[in-house]
Amino acid sequence: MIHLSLPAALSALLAGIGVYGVLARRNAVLVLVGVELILNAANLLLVTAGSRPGAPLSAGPVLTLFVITIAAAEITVALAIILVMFRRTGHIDLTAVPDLTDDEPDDAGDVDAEAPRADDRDGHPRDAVREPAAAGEGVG
Amino acid sequence: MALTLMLLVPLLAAIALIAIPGESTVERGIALGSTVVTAVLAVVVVWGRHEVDVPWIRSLGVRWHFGVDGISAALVLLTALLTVAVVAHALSGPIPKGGTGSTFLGCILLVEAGALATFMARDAILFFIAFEVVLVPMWVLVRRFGDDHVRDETRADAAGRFVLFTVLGSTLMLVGILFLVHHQGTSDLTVLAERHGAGLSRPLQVAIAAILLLGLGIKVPLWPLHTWLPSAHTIAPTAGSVLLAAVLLKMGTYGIVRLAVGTLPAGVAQLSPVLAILGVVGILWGGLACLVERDLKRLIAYSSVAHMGFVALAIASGSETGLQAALFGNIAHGVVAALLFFVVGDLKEQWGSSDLQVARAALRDKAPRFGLALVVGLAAALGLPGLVSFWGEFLALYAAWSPAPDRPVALLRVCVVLGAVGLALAAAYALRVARIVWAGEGSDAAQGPAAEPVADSRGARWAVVMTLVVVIVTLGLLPHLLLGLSDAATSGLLSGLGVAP
Amino acid sequence: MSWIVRMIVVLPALAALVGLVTRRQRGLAAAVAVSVSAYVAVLGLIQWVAPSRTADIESIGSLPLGDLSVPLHLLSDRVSGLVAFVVALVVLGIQVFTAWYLRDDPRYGQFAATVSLFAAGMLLLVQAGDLVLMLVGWEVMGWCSWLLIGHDSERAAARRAAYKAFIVTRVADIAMVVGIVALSVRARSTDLMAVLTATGDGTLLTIGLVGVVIGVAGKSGLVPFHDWLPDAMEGPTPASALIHAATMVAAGTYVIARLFSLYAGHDGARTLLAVLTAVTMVYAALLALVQTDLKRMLAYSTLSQIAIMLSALAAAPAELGPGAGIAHLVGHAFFKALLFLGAGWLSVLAGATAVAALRGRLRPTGALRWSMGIGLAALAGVPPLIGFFTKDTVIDAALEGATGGGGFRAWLVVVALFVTVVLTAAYCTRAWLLLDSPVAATGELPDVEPAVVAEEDVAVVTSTDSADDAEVERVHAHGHAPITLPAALVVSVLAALTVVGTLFLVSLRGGVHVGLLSALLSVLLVAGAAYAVWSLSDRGRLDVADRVPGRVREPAVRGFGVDTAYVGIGRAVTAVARLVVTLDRDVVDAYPRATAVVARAAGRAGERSHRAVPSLSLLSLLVGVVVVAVLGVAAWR
Amino acid sequence: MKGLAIDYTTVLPALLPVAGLVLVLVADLVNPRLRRVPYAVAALAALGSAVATVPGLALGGGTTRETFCLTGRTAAWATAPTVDGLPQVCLWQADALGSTLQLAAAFAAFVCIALAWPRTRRRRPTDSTREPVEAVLLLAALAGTIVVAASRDVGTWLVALELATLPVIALVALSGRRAAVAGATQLLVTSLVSFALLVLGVALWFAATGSPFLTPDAALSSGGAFSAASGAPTSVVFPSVSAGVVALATVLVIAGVGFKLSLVPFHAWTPTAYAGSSVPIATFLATVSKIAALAALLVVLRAVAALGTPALVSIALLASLSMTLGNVMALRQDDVVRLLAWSTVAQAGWVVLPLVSISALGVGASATYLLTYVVATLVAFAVVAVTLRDRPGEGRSIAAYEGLWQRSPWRAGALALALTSLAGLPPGIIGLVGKITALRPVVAEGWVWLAVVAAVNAVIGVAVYLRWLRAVITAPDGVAGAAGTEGATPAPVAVARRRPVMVAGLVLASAVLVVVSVQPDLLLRLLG
Amino acid sequence: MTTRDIVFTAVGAVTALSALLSVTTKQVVHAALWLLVCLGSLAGAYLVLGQELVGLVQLLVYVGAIVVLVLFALMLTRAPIGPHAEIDTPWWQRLAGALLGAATTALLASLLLPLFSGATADLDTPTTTTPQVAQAVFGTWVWPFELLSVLLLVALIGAFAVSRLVLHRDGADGADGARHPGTVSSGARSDGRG
Repeated sequence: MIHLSLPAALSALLAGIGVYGVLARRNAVLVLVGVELILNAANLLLVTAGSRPGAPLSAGPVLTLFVITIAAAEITVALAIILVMFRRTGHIDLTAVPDLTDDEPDDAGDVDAEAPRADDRDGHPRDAVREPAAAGEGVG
Repeated sequence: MALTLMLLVPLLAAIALIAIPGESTVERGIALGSTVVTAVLAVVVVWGRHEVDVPWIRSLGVRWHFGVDGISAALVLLTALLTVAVVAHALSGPIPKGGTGSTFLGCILLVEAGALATFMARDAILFFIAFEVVLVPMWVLVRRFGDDHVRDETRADAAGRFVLFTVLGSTLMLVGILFLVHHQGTSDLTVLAERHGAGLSRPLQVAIAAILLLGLGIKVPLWPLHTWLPSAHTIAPTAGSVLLAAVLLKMGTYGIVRLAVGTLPAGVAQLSPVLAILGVVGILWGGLACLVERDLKRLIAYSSVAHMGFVALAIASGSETGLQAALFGNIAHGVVAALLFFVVGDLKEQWGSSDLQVARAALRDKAPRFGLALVVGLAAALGLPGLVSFWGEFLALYAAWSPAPDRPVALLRVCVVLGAVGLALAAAYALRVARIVWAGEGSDAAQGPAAEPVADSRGARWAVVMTLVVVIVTLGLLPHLLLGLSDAATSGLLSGLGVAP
Repeated sequence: MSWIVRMIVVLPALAALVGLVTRRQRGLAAAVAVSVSAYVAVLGLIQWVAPSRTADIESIGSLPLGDLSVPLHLLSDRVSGLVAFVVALVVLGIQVFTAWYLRDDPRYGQFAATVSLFAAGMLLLVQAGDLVLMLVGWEVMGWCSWLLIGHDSERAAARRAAYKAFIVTRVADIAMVVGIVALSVRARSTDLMAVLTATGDGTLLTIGLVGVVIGVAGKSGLVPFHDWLPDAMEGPTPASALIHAATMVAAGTYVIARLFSLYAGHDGARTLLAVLTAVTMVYAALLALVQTDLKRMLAYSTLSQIAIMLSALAAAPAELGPGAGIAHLVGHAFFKALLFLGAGWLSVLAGATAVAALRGRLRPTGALRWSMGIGLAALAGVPPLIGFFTKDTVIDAALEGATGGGGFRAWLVVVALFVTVVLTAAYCTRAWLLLDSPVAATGELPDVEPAVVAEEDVAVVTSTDSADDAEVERVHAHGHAPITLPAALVVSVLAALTVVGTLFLVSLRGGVHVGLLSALLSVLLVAGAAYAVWSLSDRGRLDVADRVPGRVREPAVRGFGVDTAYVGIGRAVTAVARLVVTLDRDVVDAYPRATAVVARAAGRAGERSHRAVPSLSLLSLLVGVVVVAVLGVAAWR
Repeated sequence: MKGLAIDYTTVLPALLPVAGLVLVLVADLVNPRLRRVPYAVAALAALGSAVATVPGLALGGGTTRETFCLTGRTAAWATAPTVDGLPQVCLWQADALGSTLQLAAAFAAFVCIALAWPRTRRRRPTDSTREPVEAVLLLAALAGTIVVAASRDVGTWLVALELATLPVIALVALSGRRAAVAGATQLLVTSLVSFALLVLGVALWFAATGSPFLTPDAALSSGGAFSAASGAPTSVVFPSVSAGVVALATVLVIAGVGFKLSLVPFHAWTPTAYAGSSVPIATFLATVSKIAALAALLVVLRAVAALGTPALVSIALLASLSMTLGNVMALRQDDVVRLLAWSTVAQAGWVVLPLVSISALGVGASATYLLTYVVATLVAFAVVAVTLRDRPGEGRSIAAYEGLWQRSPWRAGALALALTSLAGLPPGIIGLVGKITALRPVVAEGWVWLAVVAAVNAVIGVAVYLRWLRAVITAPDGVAGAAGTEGATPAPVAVARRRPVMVAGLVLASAVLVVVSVQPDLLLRLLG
Repeated sequence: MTTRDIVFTAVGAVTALSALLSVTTKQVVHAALWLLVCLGSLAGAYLVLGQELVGLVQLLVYVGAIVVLVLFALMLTRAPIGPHAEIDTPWWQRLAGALLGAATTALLASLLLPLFSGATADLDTPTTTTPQVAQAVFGTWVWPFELLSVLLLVALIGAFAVSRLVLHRDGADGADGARHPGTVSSGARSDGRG
């Protein structure tokens, strides 16, 4: 016998704390902490609702398990990206204004050597603009 | 069949022209040939009152439903025939700078196709779609082929204004249409007209009519919504100006008659004071602006505002005479504005600008053909009896003086008096133009190239202009040619008996 | 019979069209113009002699306009026959005369065609059995007057005069149009018969009749619309003759005569008409007395005479009908055409129209001298010339009206008429003395003020005295082509008609109706006035007008600054127009521009707030979620 | 599994991408140097998936293709999962609408794969990871999208939605540019928080309805109808005061999915991520992701619709905000990808606009609008991709499109059609029809102010797209003559030779756009 | 108030408190550790609620895997050990966070408490036992479960590819970037080098 309003209240509390955590942290990893708190609030709610009598299909615990697994998957990708961010910018500060200048002349970074020459044949006077790319290619 | 062909011929020709850029005789042949064929088909369609009705977008209940009735017959003819004139005119001179000739002609044809579809659409949503068709080609005409003497931003402004104002109007109109269609359960214009507002409460009618009038009022253009017109007219190439004035503006008034008057009688009646006041303000406003406007094309644009004011006044009267006057005034303004824009466009081509303050040689003796056409056009613009505009304007005043029973008589009568003042203003500005351009006021001060007389109108252009002059005089002398077309339809529309074909 | 009526209207119009096409071939153009007007004159004669008395001659068929009936009928009766004939006759004369007068003018073809169109307009008005057709004719005449007055469009004064004439009349036409609309609404028809027989709605009737009076006042040059008429002398003399003699300015008389049965029952409109005409006839006669230019003097005399015609309609008793007005219209047509054509002839001979330059130039001209004499005498009302009869018919009608209960209105007219008789006789005598007196004066021509026109300005700076200058230029430009026989014949025939034209009016009901007493009185007045002038002018050696103090005369010659008043009104309208343009640009157009500005500013602000800062995007996300959640839950419940 | 009847042909649209994914992995294991094979497999899988959805398109109203059903038979099984008193519930229910969305997703994914098609020239042999990984991630996201459109239970729904989201984040990051990392980061944190909220919403739904199914019956049970209807002793008895909780759940779901739809204020990642990633990935984000989001949203809203047709102020607010901000911002962009990104924001507003009436009409209209948007956006992005290959380095600026009409009329024509479709102007009839469709439910529900806001936004939208279109039809200064005469003919040939697959993708997308523009019913009728 | 209520209250208090600390602490690593406590005690809460399986999975996956990952990440990104003001956002953002967090709690509580008021779960005869859950997972929920496996697979592949990308890029940035400071394209080129 347990009163279900207790876990419900805890769930609400955790969600609120999670929201605060998301907004209070500039460290990307710590933002994840807030996200995890919200997820856990949801999980708790699922479990709570699922432990009411007559809940069908064991949905509460099953969904909780799903969510936990999804969270694991998420965290994996998230941490990989945070690492990329750190390598690329040297910080993981979410309040920093990112440098959006194009560091590549082309999308997808797979310009090959024949494209510029093909364009030359077309006679478009783009040589001046293309110069750096060609230089980069030469170096590479 | 003829009807479908009539829509498809200009459409396909336009697509062909736009897809294959070039300026060879083939493209010219396609353009002229297709317009002529379309015009012939238009005559056939109007004569036989053709109709086509097949399902199109079933899920929206939109049918591919086109037909001609008394209200649209004259407009269909006007559009089809005028496009022939426009194309002939365009082909007999240099294509405006900005792109290939085939694109230019293709856009003209697209406008024609859209306008014809608009005038013939018998389904409210189809009407809206057709209404929108003309926008992009006309935008291209203004944006790309517009006056190349002005800065690019000016062209962008004019073209943007045109398209944005119109889109606002048409989207509002769409909202109105959807309201109407939702509440009536059908988008068939014939059925809607037959319902005659049955089943719609008065406030609802007023609301829908207000949205529709607001939306269409931009296109007409009604008074405070007109500011897109002068710049678009000024910048557009001759073909664009002509189509804009003679065809596109008509879509607004036609829309009001078609969508609002027959289907929402109570709503339109309630709003008729507003319509009348805006119409009269437009008459005076346009007339006054013309008195001091420096640019000739702008001036004609403002005069369009004034003339469409009469049409609005006539519609506001709500009587059959008023509706007849409105439809007649529509056509009249179309023909007259077309003539004026042709003439002024040709002059501008030679002058390099249409600024009235530049002293130039008089047209009267040096270029008598231009002179004649201009004078006839101006005479028509001031509503000279015997020319086509007179009937629309006089009848509009008559109709507004004795409006339908549910209209505010006193207010409308005040409007009539002010509208009549507008006639005097029209005389003042028309003669002002004649005095400067035709009679050569201030021409003594002309220097340099401006003092050289312009080369007179020749060849196909002269034929185009003369044809319009003949039409103006003929319709002025024999107005029942037009009035007879729309007679049965207007009475049907007003009584809710359905629009007789 | 009805085809004659239709032909009377259509033929001149066709002639105009053909004339326009053939304007390069002078001979052809002249032949067409003259022959068609001759033919129309014959048709007019037939109609007059044998009128069909119908009012439902189909023209182009009735217009389908719902509840408004617009049958567009023509009518034919004795009055229309008479007036049509007279008009056609005068037009014929003018066409013949023009063929000589504008022989060297490169725009002769256009001029002749325009005259034909003008005639078509007038004849349409005369034959119209429908208010709309009347309006059509009325406006067509106005338009043609613009073309004719502005014939010499190289000259700024001509351009200005043409503009002024059209605009002033058009302003008055505002009332005309409203009036016609009101009358048609009252009758639910524009058919003349329906309008005349319609009953009910007195307000509409008042609006209609007053509107028409104001419209007529514009075209007929009643005060305060009168000032365009003297300026219209800028047109070539035949144009002046046409406008003044039988057509445009007199058309108002005809229109009101057609509506006379309505006016007869409406005291208010008639009082307005009476006041306007009384003021105009006296005022114009006074100004005519002091004019320094022959044509301008004739123009003022026209104003005065037109007012006399209209005053007949204002004062005549209902049972007498409009005959007196029509009669004077006919009489005036003859002698005024005669006078104008004579003046044109004289100006060619003398090379000027300024009175000072014309002094004594009439004496050696033989037939012209006689013709001018007859014309002036007729104008003055010397028996037995037509002017005497028609004017006295008017006086008699007015007297009858006054004694028959016309009250203030009629008495005002009577008094004004007698004053006008005196003044008319005086200025005619003065003119004759100046033209015919042997003393050759060598007066300096007045300086011509250069016309300065700002293109965008409706108002034009005045230049009063350039009419004579125009003729001088014309004469110098074209050389002294000796008058051709037909042209001279025209003048002579008109002179003859002035003598015997009274016979025309016999058949007209109320046409010639001279009371013995009033006739005697007017003859005495004429004689007295003539004598007075003769003696005051020292038997023609002096210009009697010179006795008028300069500070009065100078402004009088210039029409007492009415032109300035017009210009002022024009300026005011222009100012309003400028205001409108400013408002259009800065207020009405402000919304779209402001929208663009706001959109751009919002875009800038948005750009600043979207710097891809993840933390801020989280903030906006969560704010959004909470707001949306609260809203959603609140709205749901 | 005895209780669950699994019809593999029905789930084929989802299985094929997964199978393709596995195949790619296996192929990569066998030969890590393959570059085109993964893409070929992915393209085939996408195509197959598209074909597999076709039988579902013809379904009439109410009927579905379903599997993983919990039938009455399963209830008889002793420990089997039971849903007492409920009608049959299936974990996969694809009706005409769902199938259409699936088809659209598969088609869009196919075009994206075509656009991302690798170059002829091999790079260094060591660089082998990227193509297989991209192919795997694309297929996974596609699979997620397809599943979510057919899901009817919160479990599948959540997993599928995440499956549609997570790979995309990785895809964005994979392009490796500085901007891409910024975009991926922003996308990541937004998506994580959104997903957490989504889970919270789902939990609330479960708490309120007691049902893990997103069905109308479940929604009704929140009002207590559940227990009343069944009356069985084993039936779940919950407090009946849970409509508010359902409301909150719905709103949270809207917010959570709104992030994927780029609704303001959940949109901030959009321009960064689009601009950072490669064009094919941006295309994927703009099309397949949106389909997934809307499909997910519609699953929930259709369930909620049973509670009546509640007009949601929140949706109205989000829609008007999105339209306005998206358009206003797009008006300022000189980078076409950013412009398209902001246009996506605006279009997302239009997509959810009809949902202010949560009714069959609104749902259908929303899906229709989404499809019109997807088709048009695909073409626009495809043109950008092709142009970018032509003119690397500057193909992203509007200025690069000046004179396109002369250089390459067909491509310009396709772009013009796409832009006019997005603007809702003829000749892009389909866009116009989409606008009509979207406005219809709004008007039907009497949302006048919203309709007026939409009308105003239609105007700004036109301004946005015409800005680009202007460049397309304008000859660049000074080269008008040269480009018109010389450049016009050789260019398209060269283009076609160099990258046939990419062009094929463009042609395919354009063909679809043209066809549905001529006959909009093809697209609209699918929605029943 | 039953025993379970009391136990739950205690565990819940720990959970809430540690959650609060994990979002407020100034030390990065402490935050992760407090999260550990929080998630662990939440597992306890699941146990109290009678969901043993969930509780154990929570311990296994969250505490065992996720938090460790977080810690690794903190270390890889050279998180400073010790109090660091820089880990928090500006005050106004934190204020907004606090307000929004409070609002969230209030909103949820206001809806959930009435929903669950008086509702009890009789945990002595549990409705969902572990075998039941297992059967449900592999019976009813097999479809999402299989999808979940795909998700995990894809997430791993994605994370692997993304992090691999980093390692290459890092070297490239160091080398090419130094040689061509003005040539941004060099970094792009380099990702082609396996």
